[in-house]
Amino acid sequence: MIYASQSLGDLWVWLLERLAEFCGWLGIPEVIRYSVEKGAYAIGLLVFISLTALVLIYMERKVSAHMQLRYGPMWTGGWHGWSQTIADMIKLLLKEDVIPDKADRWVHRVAPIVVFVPSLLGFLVIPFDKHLIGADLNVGILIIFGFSSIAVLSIFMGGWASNNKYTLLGGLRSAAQMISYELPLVLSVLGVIMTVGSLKMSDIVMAQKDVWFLFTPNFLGFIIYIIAGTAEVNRTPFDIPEAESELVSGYNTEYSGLKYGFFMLSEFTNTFIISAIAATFFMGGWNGPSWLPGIVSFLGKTYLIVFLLMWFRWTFPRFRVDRLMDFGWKFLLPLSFFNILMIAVWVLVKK
Amino acid sequence: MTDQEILAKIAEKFPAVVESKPAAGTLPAYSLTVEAPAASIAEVCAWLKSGGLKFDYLASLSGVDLKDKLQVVYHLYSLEMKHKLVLKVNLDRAVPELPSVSSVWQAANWHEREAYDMFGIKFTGHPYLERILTAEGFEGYPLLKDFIAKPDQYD
Amino acid sequence: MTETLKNTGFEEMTLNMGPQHPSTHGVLHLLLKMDGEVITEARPDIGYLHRGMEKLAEKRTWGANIALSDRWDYIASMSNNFAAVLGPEKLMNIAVPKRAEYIRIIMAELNRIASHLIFFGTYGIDIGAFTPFFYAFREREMILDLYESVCGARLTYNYFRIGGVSADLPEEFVPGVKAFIKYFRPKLKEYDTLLSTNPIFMDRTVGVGAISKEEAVDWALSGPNIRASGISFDIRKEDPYSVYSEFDFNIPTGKNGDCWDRYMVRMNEMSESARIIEQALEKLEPGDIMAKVAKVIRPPAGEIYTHVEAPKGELGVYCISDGSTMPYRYKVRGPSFVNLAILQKMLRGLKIADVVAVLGSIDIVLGEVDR
Amino acid sequence: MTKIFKYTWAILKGMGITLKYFFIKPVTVQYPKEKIKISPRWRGTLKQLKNEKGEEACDGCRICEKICPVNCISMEVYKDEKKNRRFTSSYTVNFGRCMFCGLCVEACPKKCLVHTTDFEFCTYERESLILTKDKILR
Repeated sequence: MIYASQSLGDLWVWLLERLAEFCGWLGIPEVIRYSVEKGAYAIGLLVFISLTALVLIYMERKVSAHMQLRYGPMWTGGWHGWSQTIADMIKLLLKEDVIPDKADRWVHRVAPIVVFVPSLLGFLVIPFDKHLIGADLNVGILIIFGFSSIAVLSIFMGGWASNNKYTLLGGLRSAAQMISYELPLVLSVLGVIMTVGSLKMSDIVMAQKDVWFLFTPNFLGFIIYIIAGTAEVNRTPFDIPEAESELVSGYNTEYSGLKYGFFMLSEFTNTFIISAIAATFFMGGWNGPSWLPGIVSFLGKTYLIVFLLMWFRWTFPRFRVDRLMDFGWKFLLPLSFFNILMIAVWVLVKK
Repeated sequence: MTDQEILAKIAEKFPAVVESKPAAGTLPAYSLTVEAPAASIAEVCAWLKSGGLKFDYLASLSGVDLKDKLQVVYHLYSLEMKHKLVLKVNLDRAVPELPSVSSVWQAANWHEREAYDMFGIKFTGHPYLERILTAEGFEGYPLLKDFIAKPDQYD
Repeated sequence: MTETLKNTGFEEMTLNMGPQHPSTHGVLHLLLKMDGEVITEARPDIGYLHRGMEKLAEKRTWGANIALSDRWDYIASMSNNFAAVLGPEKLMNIAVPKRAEYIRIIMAELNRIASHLIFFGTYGIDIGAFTPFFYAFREREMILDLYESVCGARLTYNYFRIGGVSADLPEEFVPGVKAFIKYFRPKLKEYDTLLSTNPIFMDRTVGVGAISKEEAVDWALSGPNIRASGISFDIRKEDPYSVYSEFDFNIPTGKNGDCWDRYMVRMNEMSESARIIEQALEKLEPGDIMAKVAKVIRPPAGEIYTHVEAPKGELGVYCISDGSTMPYRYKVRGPSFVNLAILQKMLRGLKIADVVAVLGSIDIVLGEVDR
Repeated sequence: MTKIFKYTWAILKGMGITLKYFFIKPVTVQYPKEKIKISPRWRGTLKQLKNEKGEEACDGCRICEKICPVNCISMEVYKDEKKNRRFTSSYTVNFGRCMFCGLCVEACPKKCLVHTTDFEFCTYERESLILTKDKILR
């Protein structure tokens, strides 16, 4: 039986058990059972991702609006314009798909897919709840960083293929920025990995059962992670690849319709992934008060980080490209090395 | 420095530069106004800037169409010595040409381009004397009194 | 660097920035030659908003030219009106009543605040901070409401008349302005916290696009741009028009003439303007608002150059009258036009991100550049 | 080191301001639903007044036509011998040209041309911006 106090993860496990029983009863081979199990999870994930993107876009609009003394969308759908993003999605679907005359057509078409798929795959290893994880790999976090570095390629592809000087500059800037901020990002997480001694997501979450890593010496790592993560998803103050006032719209200047939608979607899913990792690594993931379902606690933490990123975005001006590199290489990288050293000492002392 | 002293200093150096008297029936000059010959305007301006008078600030450079002649009017200040001067140059309407002063005051650069654009006054020695405000391929000089505007589709 | 690149066959990239670009403040077209992100040559191309104001003015009566003057620098119309009425008034030797003079000064200074608020907001956007824009516009809206209650328009005021102003202040205006000043002072501090002292903002602006004293004079910059370079040149002090000599105010100046100095000069000017308004409100006494002026204005033949300290700088009007109802020549020396010219020199060697920072800090209005 | 703390403090203070406004009621006016108070001096569309006898007060002096900087007012005038005054047979204002400067209203000697506070006059065709006498005389 399922009780209300039990979490979504337990429900998922219970469902899987029933499925296994059912298959055993019918004599269905293991392969099919396995694919049904994973297929169901994938579909659930897809639905979740699209809902998340919608919610995030709506949230961004509302947060920015209220910080700027506005209301944001208020009319579409009745209550506080809740369906505005849905309407916008439909609009994007129906819009004409323009490919510039001298664009590299094939690359231009592929770029939005290349940007979206890695951000989709990243969701596989995010632990939403106790047993609710697509694949609890023992290299979990590496998968995410591996996929997210593919996004650089796609943004550069988009910038190059559009055959526009602004997009080219945006793509180049993005490549430089994302590669240089990947280092502090990974190094800041390294502190946590050293503390836990495992790359597995579930181990990391379990290690924070009593105290979140946020309240340990890993705090410095958290700050570095948030800064580098903001840069990784190209949000203000690090949004120089898009830099509206300089490069019109950066690498996606020449994109329209569904392809632009993919770029936008991936921006928000990446934001979610970055926030979800922050919640997992530093804020205890689905750990929380016993009366709260794990997924609620996890999503709550994630959205808190998302709000923090939005708060950054609507407060700060933009860095200049060379200062951004300076900041990344000359300040953030040494700081993250120092962080690793500090954590190493701490781990030794604790032992 | 009073107007008379400025005038005396200029007259000492350039006898050809004389005080300009307003035409009969018009108001008296609002500020010290001198007239200079077109050919020597670059030297006069260079001296006005670097000589003892230190007119370092070119406030405005305007072309004027006086029907029988064209005029270029320079409004000068000295930020250091706090005096003003209005310098006028009369030009032949048929061949409106005079040396550019953009090497003396950088500010003259765009002012001269504007005067060229609007009156067709050619400033010899200007680094880039092209039309500045009117559209590419525009014909005629709109601020001349005999310019006739062609009506476009909105008129 | 560039030379070696050229020798090895690399080309410079030409980038057309504008006339359709989010941050060229209208329809400015910048032709940039770039070596990667570094600008090697910049050429501003203007004239997309040219409406032939000077030609139009020759076919309008002196009174109608005030309505036209609203369209020069359309975010500081009161200052334009000021410049447009001073010329004919001096030609006709009209003594403007005291009350009208004070009203004019209140209006012009409120307009300076409004214009600098727009600068503050748009400069934030240029640098990448979107939120200050809305805060600035909230305050500006209050000024516009005050203007609306006086002259019935929010942008093109057409409020000054030759010999006075068009309408007396309504009852709620003076308390409204007092309340606004009281409300506005703390907001300025808030702006400083939000943007002026923000490390990222300072990183973008300090030391960027510095103009030396000599350059500033050579290019005849005016207004906050020349004051940021450390030259205390303000027409309100230098050549006081109207009754500015009666007021006690400081001229904020900068040191280095970089973007941050230009920005700070404007921020400080707002509080100085507030001071002037407070003094003017105290001196405001009941009385006439129009001098006795004939219905048809025919200034005697003659010429005059009058200038006012508009928010952007020295706004000069050189008008020649031939004794008829219309000016013979009406030259407008727009501060934005003159200030913009230095851009071609300043941008050399900067990065493309600095283009918007420098352009924004000069604070141009294309309506005045192109006229 | 102190620099870093100073910077962080400045950044946090800036964030404090945006957070403060996050919880303050927005100042937006939800336009079609609610409207801002418009000053009675608002220079909106033009309106001609009638005199106490109920006939048009305008006697066609053409001052507004002459003073208009953009020539958007045009009228035709005839003289009514019986009443010994002039009337306008047509009075047209082209609001596509009008720039709402208010000079005509100021100049009107009969004070019969006034501004309304109406500011919503958008149409689908340029032609419907040209208002004739029947729409102006109210």
